[in-house]
Amino acid sequence: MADTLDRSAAPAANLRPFYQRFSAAELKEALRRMYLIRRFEEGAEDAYTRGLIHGTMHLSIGQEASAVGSCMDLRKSDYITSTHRGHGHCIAKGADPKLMFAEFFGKEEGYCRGRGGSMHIADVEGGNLGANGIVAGGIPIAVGAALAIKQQKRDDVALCFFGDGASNEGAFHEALNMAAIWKLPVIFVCENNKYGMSVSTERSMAVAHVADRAASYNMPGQVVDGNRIEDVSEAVMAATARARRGEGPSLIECKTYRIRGHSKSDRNRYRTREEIEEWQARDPIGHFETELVAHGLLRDGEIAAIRAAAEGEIAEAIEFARNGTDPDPREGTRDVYTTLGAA
Amino acid sequence: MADTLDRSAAPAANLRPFYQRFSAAELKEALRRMYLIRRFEEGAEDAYTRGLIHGTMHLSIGQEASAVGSCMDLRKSDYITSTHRGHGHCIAKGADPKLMFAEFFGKEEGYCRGRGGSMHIADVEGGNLGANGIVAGGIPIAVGAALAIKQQKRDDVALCFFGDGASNEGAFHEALNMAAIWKLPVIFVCENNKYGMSVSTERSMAVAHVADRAASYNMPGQVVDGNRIEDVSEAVMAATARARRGEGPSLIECKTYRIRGHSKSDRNRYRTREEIEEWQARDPIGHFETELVAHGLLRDGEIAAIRAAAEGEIAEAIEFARNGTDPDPREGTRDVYTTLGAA
Amino acid sequence: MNEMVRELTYAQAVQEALAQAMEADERVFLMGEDIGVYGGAFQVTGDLVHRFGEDRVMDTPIAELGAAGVAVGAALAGSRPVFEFQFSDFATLAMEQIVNQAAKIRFMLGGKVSVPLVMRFPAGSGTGAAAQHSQSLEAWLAHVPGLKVVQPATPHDAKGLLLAAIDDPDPVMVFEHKLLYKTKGEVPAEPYRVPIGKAIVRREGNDVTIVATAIMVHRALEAAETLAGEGIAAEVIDLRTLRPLDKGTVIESVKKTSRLVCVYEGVKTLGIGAEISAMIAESEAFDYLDAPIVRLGGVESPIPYNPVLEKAAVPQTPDIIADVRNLVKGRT
Amino acid sequence: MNEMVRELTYAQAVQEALAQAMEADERVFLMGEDIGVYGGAFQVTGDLVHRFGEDRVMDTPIAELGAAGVAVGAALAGSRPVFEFQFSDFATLAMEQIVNQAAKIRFMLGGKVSVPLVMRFPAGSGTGAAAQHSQSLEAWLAHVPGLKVVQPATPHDAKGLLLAAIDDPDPVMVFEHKLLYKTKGEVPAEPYRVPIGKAIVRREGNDVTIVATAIMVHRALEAAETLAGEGIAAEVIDLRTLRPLDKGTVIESVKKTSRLVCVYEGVKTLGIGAEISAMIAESEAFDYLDAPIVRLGGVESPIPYNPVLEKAAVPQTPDIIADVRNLVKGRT
Ligand SMILES: Cc1ncc(C[n+]2csc(CCOP(=O)(O)OP(=O)(O)O)c2C)c(N)n1
Ligand SMILES: Cc1ncc(C[n+]2csc(CCOP(=O)(O)OP(=O)(O)O)c2C)c(N)n1
Ligand SMILES: [Mg+2]
Ligand SMILES: [Mg+2]
Repeated sequence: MADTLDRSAAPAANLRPFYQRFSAAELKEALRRMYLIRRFEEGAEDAYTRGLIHGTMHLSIGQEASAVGSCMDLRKSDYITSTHRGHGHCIAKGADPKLMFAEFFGKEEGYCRGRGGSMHIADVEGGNLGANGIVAGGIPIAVGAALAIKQQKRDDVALCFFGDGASNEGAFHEALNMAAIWKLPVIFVCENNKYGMSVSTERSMAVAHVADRAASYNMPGQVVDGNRIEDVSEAVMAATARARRGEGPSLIECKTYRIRGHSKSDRNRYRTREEIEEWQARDPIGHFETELVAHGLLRDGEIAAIRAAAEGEIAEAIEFARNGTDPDPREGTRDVYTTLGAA
Repeated sequence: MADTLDRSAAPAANLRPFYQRFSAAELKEALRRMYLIRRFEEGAEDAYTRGLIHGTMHLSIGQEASAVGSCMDLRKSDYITSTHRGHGHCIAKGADPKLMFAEFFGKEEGYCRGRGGSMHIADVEGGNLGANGIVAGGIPIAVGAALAIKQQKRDDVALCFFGDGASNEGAFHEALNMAAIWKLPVIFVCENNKYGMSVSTERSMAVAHVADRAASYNMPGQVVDGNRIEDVSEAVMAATARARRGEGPSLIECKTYRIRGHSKSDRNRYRTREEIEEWQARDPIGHFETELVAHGLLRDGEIAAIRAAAEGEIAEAIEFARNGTDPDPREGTRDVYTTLGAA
Repeated sequence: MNEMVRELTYAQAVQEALAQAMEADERVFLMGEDIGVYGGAFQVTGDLVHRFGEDRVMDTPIAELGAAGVAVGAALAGSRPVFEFQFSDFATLAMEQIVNQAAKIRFMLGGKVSVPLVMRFPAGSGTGAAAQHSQSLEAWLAHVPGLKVVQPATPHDAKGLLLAAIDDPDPVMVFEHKLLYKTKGEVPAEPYRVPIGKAIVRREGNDVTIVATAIMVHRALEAAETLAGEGIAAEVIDLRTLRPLDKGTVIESVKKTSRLVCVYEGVKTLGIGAEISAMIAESEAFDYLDAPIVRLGGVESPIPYNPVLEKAAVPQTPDIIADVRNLVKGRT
Repeated sequence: MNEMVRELTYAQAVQEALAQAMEADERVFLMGEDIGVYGGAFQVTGDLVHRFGEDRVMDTPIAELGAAGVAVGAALAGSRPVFEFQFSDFATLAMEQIVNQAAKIRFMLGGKVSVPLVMRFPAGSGTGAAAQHSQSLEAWLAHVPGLKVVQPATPHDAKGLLLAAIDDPDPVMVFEHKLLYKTKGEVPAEPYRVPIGKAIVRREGNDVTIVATAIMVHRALEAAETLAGEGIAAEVIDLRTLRPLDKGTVIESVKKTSRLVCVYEGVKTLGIGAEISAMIAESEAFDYLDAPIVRLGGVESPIPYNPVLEKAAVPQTPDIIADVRNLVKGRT
């Protein structure tokens, strides 16, 4: 999104790179997107609870900083690959919540014309190659996109979101190894929210940090506070620059937390209320607001306005989606193939 | 094999653990097995070249020290899992070359009644759960055997052989992670012979040592000279002791070299004659003989005798195999299932 | 049978089989993702972890290939793993261990070992989980010698086939339909076995044979009920085991009815109905056929998210009624 | 056609197609294990790395799942990968990416993207490489909507179908039989396409239709020659594409001959012959059938190592002759 925003504000000295790199307008846009994600998830949850949406969904409330922070420095022509918990990534990369909600509602106007739903939302035009229902399924795909970038001599990058649980899949290992040996422009962003469904990282891996595994591929591995957008963004900026210079991949681990259950069937038996509350107190949106206010970039009144705008946009998106067009049942098998005459 | 041999020789002071742990008889038996492997491979090669054996085979000439060194401290009730390049492992674990050759010749007397051939030789009675045609296929199986050992409260171990190339497979990553989190009694022995078929480790991975990857699982990782049996054996002894104490898995990387081509179709285009000769000069058998002589454990004349005995045993094994029983063609689908009445 | 019989859901029946097997044999243990405190994605393992402990109800990392291999290795070394895939779709990650290892080790080793491994696959569409969480891949595994494949349609069979699978010395793949988990039926309290390899006639009739699997058994029975009102007597066979196939039961029925409709949820092309049809077309029943053999399978498409499209993608009761009616009335 | 036509081996024909596709379109590149300096396990890529460089003839690490995913990602991002599995058996490691991703992405994304990916699978038995290196798994992939599956039997088709596959915007799976690599046939020098989805009648006859795939086409032709001497005129159809199936060609032939034998190397149960048989049994050709439909497929067992057992595990020419003779003479 960076390239579409106001860059006029001169970088102030002594500021950390995050505040040098982004203008006030860009920073406010980032905050707006975090709100948009939060409201999007709440709206989705509400629609689901009221039976308006079927299937399942995985909400990213509490993880807004890693999504937005990771995408702030990306161009439209850069790719991301996303996960089952992908709404935030999609919005962070610039998608239109209207078309996202239309997808949830299974409408023709949706990003996938109602065929994909929550777990497959993609915005290919905007550089989002798609959420993925298969844990770690998107990791090798991101590496492949990076390979294509290199083959086409572009200076774009592919940024790959995945969870802590995904880092135990073989695909993680194979993909990071290939990215490393071929020095591909890919940034691996692990959103470590402490659990893969019900299994904590303590129980699913023997190391403290997913980033420790970067060493197996001779790749820089860095742990950041995933609830602090400035920390996430700076790590990604460095990794992106490295990737664009042709120096290869990086692994960034964002320590964060999912506030909601894994999906709608979760009874939260594997964690304590205290733990959830502790993390709620470290809300990434609240943190960013405090930062912006402290830097004199945001006045108190503006917060309410940004928040209200996000709420309005989501309400509108839901309305748009509800009024969308239902697919024609006779068209179920359209688009299985590109060329006609096939099975 | 250790538990079947003479232990009477008292451990001499100031000797490295290898010479303290094993008696002269045991050490000579180890040398004998190395010769047996060498001659076995040469005999197999010869039989193949003369058209007596069909299919393909992967010879381990030059890798005898890692095979024998790894198995010297194992009991019969300990398991190994092996690879496509598994003849050496099989002999090292105590298999009978007659039944191995019978398998190559596709005979009923063979370890697999002629159904498996070179890539599937197993000696389940002797604790060898089998070679494997799938690269890295045996790694999770070894972890599973170790899990069963733990469940059954035995103090056995599972030792898992695999190659450098196999360490790039997802199965390696997944299996080592599970072994680590469950603290299973398994020893991962990587025989790094510099190539996975034609692809050098420099081209297939970005780290110098497969052992470096142990860190991803918080597991000890150690590099040893795989052509020095005493180095291999000591590392495995330590890992085995650790495993029997319930302290979990270890990864040992044996740096070695395969002198022959990958399989019979290899034209050696990916390496130089010089490289091969360099490694031939570091022959593991020659090295062990020199060691044994230097330690006064072997007289010059004995070498020739051990060698001749190995040659005799292999010649006999081939003869045995050639005279074996051909399977009845009508019995092809026997043993697909254990219970009758099945498909 | 004079044992105690209660109504249980299909999921409860599976859970009861797991519990009874673990009680009876300490070698039996469960592995899978989130089968412990979470109770399983479909709450099949439920509270078993509290009864049997974490060592016998093992949560694995998200690593299907490796975990399947661990199960194979444990089975070879004397344990009796029962492995849960969270969704059958994730079997795609473990085909190496299932097909190259579990199915073939006994044969490759000349019969010197067995691989007593059970795998459970929650399968099928209808939950709105879209293309990667709704597949019916049982035909793949039924194509593989060395595996046995069962697909229970009722709580009774869910328990009895699973207990038979756990007893079995060979790898048995159990396909459970997600939409059936909450359906209820009578289940004896005592442990019992439903034999692997035996189909069952769920309803008798003389006009047409419907061979169905899993949830399609219920839709076929519903259809048969309606058709009976139109004077068409359909015989409904619940296949129950896909490998080895109970050819005799199907052949006998077709010899009686002269007409065959196969109903299954998997993709029509090369789904289990292809095998049933071909098996009949090459059998002695061929001479008895009065009409083409009809297959009603899943459409040739991934499962769509939109609920209307999703439903249209697999056979529903009215589709069965229409096809059977056409077959019986349309021609003779 | 008046182009230059030479004798090439099947492997050379594949190689020529790869070279011509890479020459014509710089987006095309090859990925696989040991396809570079080694030239491929079956020497199919041969010296291409010297002609096109390591960036376009890429050796991958031994990591089938990840590498397949890399190919999918590259295809999504505008490149044209042609992926070689070293043995088709190793597809078991990559089914996730092939089936959940490559086959479904276009559909799941509502038709907004295509996945122009080609995968090549050296398949089949006969090389003494035993159970994990000899499988014929093409029926699995033919069961998957979103994939196209071809299986060329001649050098001519190996080149033409591969070029058509590389042109195709959708994922195309190409099964090549290992025993065919060294067989020779006429191949035009210019690039040409053999259409995906079209079977071909290799020999005409009125008494029986033999539908065969891959190496079985040659065995069927041999059998037909012998049978001709006995007065049985067999029509031999080379299926060439397994998905989408060319139903018309097979139906027309069966309507003419009234008898059908399907010959294929994959395991008989749920192999491609099951689909051919079921397709005919539900088609208008049913009414023309004078005899049961015979399937001659691989035995219900893994492929054994012993060469005599190995040969006995898949159909050989005498088996075809015997089955056809029985069918035609045994009954009417
Ligand atoms: C291959 C595969 N295995 C299992 C699942 C079921 N599943 C969906 S999300 C999930 C947990 C993923 O954990 P993590 O990667 O940490 O992501 P998070 O949900 O925490 O964002 C699981 C087990 C799946 N979708 N795909
Ligand atoms: C899954 C799988 N991929 C590829 C192959 C083909 N193959 C057999 S051995 C081999 C090389 C293995 O390299 P490494 O693990 O280093 O063992 P080495 O041959 O050097 O002993 C390859 C690629 C295979 N058998 N299995
Ligand atoms: Mg997580
Ligand atoms: Mg190697």
